[in-house]
Amino acid sequence: MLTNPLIYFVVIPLLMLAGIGLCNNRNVGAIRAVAVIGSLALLTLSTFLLVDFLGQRAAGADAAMLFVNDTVVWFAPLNIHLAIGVDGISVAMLMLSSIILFTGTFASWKIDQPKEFFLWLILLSTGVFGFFISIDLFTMFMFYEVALIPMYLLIGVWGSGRKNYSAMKLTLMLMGGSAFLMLGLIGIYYHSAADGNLTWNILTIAANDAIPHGWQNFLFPMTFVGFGVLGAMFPFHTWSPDGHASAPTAVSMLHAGVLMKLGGYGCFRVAIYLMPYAAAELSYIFLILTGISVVYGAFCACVKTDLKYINAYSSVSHCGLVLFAILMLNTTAMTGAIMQMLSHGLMTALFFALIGMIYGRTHTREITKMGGLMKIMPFLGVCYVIAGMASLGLPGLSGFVSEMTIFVGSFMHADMFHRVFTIVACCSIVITAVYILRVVGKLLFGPVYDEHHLSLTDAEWWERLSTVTLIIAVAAIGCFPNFFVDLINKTFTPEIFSVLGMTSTAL
Amino acid sequence: MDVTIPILILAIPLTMFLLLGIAGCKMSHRTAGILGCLGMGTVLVLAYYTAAQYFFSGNELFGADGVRLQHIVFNQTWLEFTPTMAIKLGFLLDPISAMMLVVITTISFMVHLYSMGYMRDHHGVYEHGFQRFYAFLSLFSFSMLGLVVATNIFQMYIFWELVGASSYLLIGFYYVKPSAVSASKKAFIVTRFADLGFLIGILILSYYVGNFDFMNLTSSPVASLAETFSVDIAAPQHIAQIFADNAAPVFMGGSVLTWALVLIFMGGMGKSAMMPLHIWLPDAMEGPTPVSALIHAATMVVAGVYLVARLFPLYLMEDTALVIITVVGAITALYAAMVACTQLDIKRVLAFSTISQIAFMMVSLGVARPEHHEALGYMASMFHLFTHAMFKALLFLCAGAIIHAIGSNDYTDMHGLRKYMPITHWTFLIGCLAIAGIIPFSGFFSKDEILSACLGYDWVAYVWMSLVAGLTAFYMFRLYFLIFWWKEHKIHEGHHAPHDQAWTMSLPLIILAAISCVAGFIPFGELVSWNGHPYDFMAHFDWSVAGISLAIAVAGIALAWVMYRRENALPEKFRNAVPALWTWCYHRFYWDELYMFITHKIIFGGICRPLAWFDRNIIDGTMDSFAAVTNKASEAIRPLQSGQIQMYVWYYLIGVLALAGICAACIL
Amino acid sequence: MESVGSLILYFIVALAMILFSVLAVTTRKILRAATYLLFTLFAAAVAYFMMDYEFLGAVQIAVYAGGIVVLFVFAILLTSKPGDNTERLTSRSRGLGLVAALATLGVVGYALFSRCELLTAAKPNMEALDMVTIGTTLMGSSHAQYLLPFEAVSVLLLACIIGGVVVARRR
Amino acid sequence: MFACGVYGFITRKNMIAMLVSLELMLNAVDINFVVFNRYLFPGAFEGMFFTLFAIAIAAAETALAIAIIINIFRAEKNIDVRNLDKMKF
Repeated sequence: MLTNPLIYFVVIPLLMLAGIGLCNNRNVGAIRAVAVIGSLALLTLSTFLLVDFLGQRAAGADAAMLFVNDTVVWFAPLNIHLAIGVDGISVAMLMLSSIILFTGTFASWKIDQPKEFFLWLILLSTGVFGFFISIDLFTMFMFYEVALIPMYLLIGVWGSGRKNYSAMKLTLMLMGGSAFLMLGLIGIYYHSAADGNLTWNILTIAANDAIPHGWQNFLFPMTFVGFGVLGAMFPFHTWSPDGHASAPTAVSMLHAGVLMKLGGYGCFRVAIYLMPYAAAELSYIFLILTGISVVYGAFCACVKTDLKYINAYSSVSHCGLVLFAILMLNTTAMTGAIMQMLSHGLMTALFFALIGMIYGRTHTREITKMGGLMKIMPFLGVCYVIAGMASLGLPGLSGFVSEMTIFVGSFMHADMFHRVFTIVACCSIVITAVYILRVVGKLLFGPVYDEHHLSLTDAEWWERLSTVTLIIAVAAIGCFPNFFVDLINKTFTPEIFSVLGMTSTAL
Repeated sequence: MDVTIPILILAIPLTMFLLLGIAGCKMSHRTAGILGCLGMGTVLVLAYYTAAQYFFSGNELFGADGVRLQHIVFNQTWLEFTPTMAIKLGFLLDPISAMMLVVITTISFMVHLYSMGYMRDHHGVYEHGFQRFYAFLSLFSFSMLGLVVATNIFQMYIFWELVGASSYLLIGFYYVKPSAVSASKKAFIVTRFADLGFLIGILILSYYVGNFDFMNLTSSPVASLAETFSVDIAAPQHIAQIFADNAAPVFMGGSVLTWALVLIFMGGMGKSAMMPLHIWLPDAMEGPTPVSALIHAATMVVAGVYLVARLFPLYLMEDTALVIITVVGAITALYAAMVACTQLDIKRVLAFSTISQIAFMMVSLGVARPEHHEALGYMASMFHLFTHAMFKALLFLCAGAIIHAIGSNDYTDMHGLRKYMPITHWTFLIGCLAIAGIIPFSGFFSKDEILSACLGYDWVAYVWMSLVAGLTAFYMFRLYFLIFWWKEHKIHEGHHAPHDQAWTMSLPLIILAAISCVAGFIPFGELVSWNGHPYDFMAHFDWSVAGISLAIAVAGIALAWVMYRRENALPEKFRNAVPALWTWCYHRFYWDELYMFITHKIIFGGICRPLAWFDRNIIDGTMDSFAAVTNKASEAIRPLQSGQIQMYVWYYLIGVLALAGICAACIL
Repeated sequence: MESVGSLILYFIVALAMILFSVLAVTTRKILRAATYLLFTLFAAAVAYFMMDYEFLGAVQIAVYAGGIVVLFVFAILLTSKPGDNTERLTSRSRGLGLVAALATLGVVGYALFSRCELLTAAKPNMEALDMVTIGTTLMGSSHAQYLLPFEAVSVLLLACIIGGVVVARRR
Repeated sequence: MFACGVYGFITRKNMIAMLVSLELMLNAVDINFVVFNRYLFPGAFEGMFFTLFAIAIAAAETALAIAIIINIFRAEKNIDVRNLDKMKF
């Protein structure tokens, strides 16, 4: 087990936890050092993983998952394993998570009570990494919960505004989702094999393909809604604006950047991957919901005046697009969905980082109370414009490629209904432009609104490092999309889509 | 063909953008300006070389048997959707892209040079953000070049978006000015809305066709030559057949192909400011004047025309689409010309004139049919695009020079400038003559061809467009007389007299004026035609059409001469004679107000706000009420835990008795 | 068949038990209640003797009558003034209590009387329990012997002593 | 006797009186155990021993309860059970 590189995605955060636990409360330097070294190690690890993964793929390893290890049994009576393995999607997600953890560390350079903060933050990321590497449903669910719980404390303690309310709401709604999810997962477990060898292992379940169609129609909504709550699917999205608005910067980054991806990833990995028949049959219900998310979130963002609310609604819109594309059940749209997850993760993290930095200076997030910040803090202003451009889908930045892949993929769907909905979803690009430019125009451009803001300073080095890293990542996806598409595409090996072949035909 | 030069043509502006954008703040203004000009100058030389190679080298890749072919210099897969469907970034050389290379690099270089003088005040101090300005100009040039050499419709869309963004950045260059900010926002959002149509059109087209390549949509490969294609009617006929076989014959009142083409044209309407999506262009004049010259007169706004021209063979398949283009173009042309007659701001007059002239090109494309003079309209449109780019850029740069000298956009502050700014005066006059269509200036030839094409299609179109041409001559000379004649220039106390500008500004004016004088004699039909077959204008030249159009132009000029040469009461009388018409024209037919109403009252007030309210109160309220219900329920059962032991005994007893009762019931 | 004397004794004991228990819960003087309880416990002890469980009867008298009731008396004397009446019961609470008691009685009675054969069964003969049997049963660890519960009860008693001391200790 | 215990436990407010009622109920149950043991299974001693242990535990429980009552009396000057709702949520 220990020779498998994947396990270190969990081991390193645990070591970081121990390291920070040993640090003195007041020794901020040591705490930061542990956090930076650890997240750097994770970043390096994920890069190595990426290279190694591509190397193995190039060498002809065409199994659905690589680095699979299924030897550790946790609880024999229920056949729960610590099963790990990755495919292209997980690799991409791990890469994303480590980048955001790395930048999030820098974004929370000056946080109060750093020891406790980093302890919870890293516990959260342990859950996230664990979730992405596990292929055992139960283990996956456990890591999922590990990722959710620290959020309550992180928002409740370090948040701002109505933090208690938001933290409670967020946790309860996500827990409500988890309840559905748990039900769905247990249902899957009990139908995981026709011959009685029940298993939690995703690969085995997919290979068995034993879940009866009637049960799929019951379990698919369970799991899809369960994960969909975290993916901010309409009408279960309302935790997101409040939660993000109250959360501290790094938590917003990690939450919107990575945690919401758990939802999309879970929908793909569990709901669609294991129950494709139900997905095909019920897709229209969820298409309507996600289609509404896409447009609705964008419209709501148009009239909000709190920066974080705007961004949270835009996340609703963008994450809605992820789920939307997943439901299209064809390779291109799903590739687009994964790209959108990467892209949205990076750019929304960038947004939240910048909002946090601006808030840290002006102490307000109301766009009506700010103006002309471009002149005062050009660096942050330029970064914000770049983030905005990425969000509204400017070619050369990540938003464009992912959205286009989604639209083209979705429009390939043979069914008229799906194509019409694709057009509806397309409309979001205009609305996105409206609210992004509205914010940029009010916040950054125009005359300086508040004389006091004139004395504010531009970004510090750690803030620059954090934002520039994210921008480079966003631009890398935007400029060289085919690299990522290849990485993801190889995941959709014929076995996965053998089932889907009957449901969707790409021209 | 060697790929180095094409790659350099695209790479140099991009590099300049990154260099000036990232490191610009570290270098001096002067260095940045010179770097920008040098970069663009290099691209100019390379583009001229490429175009010359294409048109005159006689290489069989570019033309065989006198037929000009499309040649793909390189085509790199950028984003693969499916094995057959991929966005590629490539470099397509054909008559129109080669012509556009010349146009873009010429104007762009002129603007780069001109801005060296324009973007500084009278004391020679450079404006704040000078490096940024050059960076954005380079970005724009890059995107525009990428747009015209696109090998597939998606590449075009990519650069289409990029030019939109760089236009946004340049219009909002003076970002402290609220009007500039809102103008840039408006420009971006209106064109974005149009791009939505473009995107949907692309999606529909690609859904049936299966890929995005122009070489598949409009041309077929030449058997003997690699990567070389000839435009012919067979390819679009094949596409039309695919649609006929697979798509529903009628979808909401039109065939699916018509819808796709009209939606794509909608993208063009947005960029080219056709009615009703024209409202952004007059506002876009908030940007620095060189930007207006480059983007909003010469290059970006003709992208819509270019798009239709690029897909022209496909449009030929659907007559309805072409008719729609014609009608939209004709209405826009007249509308913009009427509005231009009443505006005070000289840049706005030029903006509406641009709209009107682009509409000319659109109409010309709309009326082009191969059966009539080998689609004369297509050539005429491209020709007019070329000449218009030159003289409109010239007019804008002149206007910029005047604004720079006077410090105001309003012609009421100008008058009688001919004595003070002779170079500007003469070049402006040349520009006006060219746009009015006076022989031998370039506008005459192109406009005359457009009118011939209209006549060949339908006499209504011809009369209509001739009327617009007359109006064009009138409003341009109205502008000219009001700026340079009318009455003596009044110099305010403490101001020095306006004077001609530095050589960096004058040189571009002179060059462009020279081009405007001679460009009409370029044998354009030899170079550009819809299917590559050379076409001799002179053989088809119709003196009656030319004579009439000349007469109309002269009449327009004469009217302007009478009304505006020196101060008199005629304009006032005219205004009082048709007050309603004048007011409507002056207020641009209240389009802005209509849009304001739609966006603010309907979209924001009628959709966004209710939705946000719905979200906070209904959706969120439901979620909160779950919590509230749980809370209430627990409050309700809380008294059960009273701490009174005897109550617990009661519950216990009741429970036991109930259990006993149930058992008894079961046993019995 | 049992002797008439033992039958009469049985009825006397039973009646006394019922009477005193009723009195114990209805009297308003708390000290009297304790006394009635004492009588009830004695009656129960007599019942054990009648069933030939002499040891149990002895334990009943020693522990209950001797220990617990004394504890009660001490507690009562500590917590209330002599002559202090408890509060008068309201008719409502009395009625409710009666309902509950009767319902319980009904259930228990039903359980008993539904097995009528028990009531008429003769008392089977049984060898007298000698102390050796009781001792080995309590201390043995084989089947049906109770070393472990015995030890558990000892530990419990120890815990009670300590707990009682701790709880009652002055702070 | 058991029913009397129930009645007393429910109606009385004095804790000692309640404790008395509790003892009554316990005794009733004890007697039941013994009687059933004696009449149905004369050869076995389970009922008897159970009663034995019950007596021991009852003794312990009473002792503890009385200690608690005395403590409460000290704190409250009152042993009315209705006053004892301070420890609830």
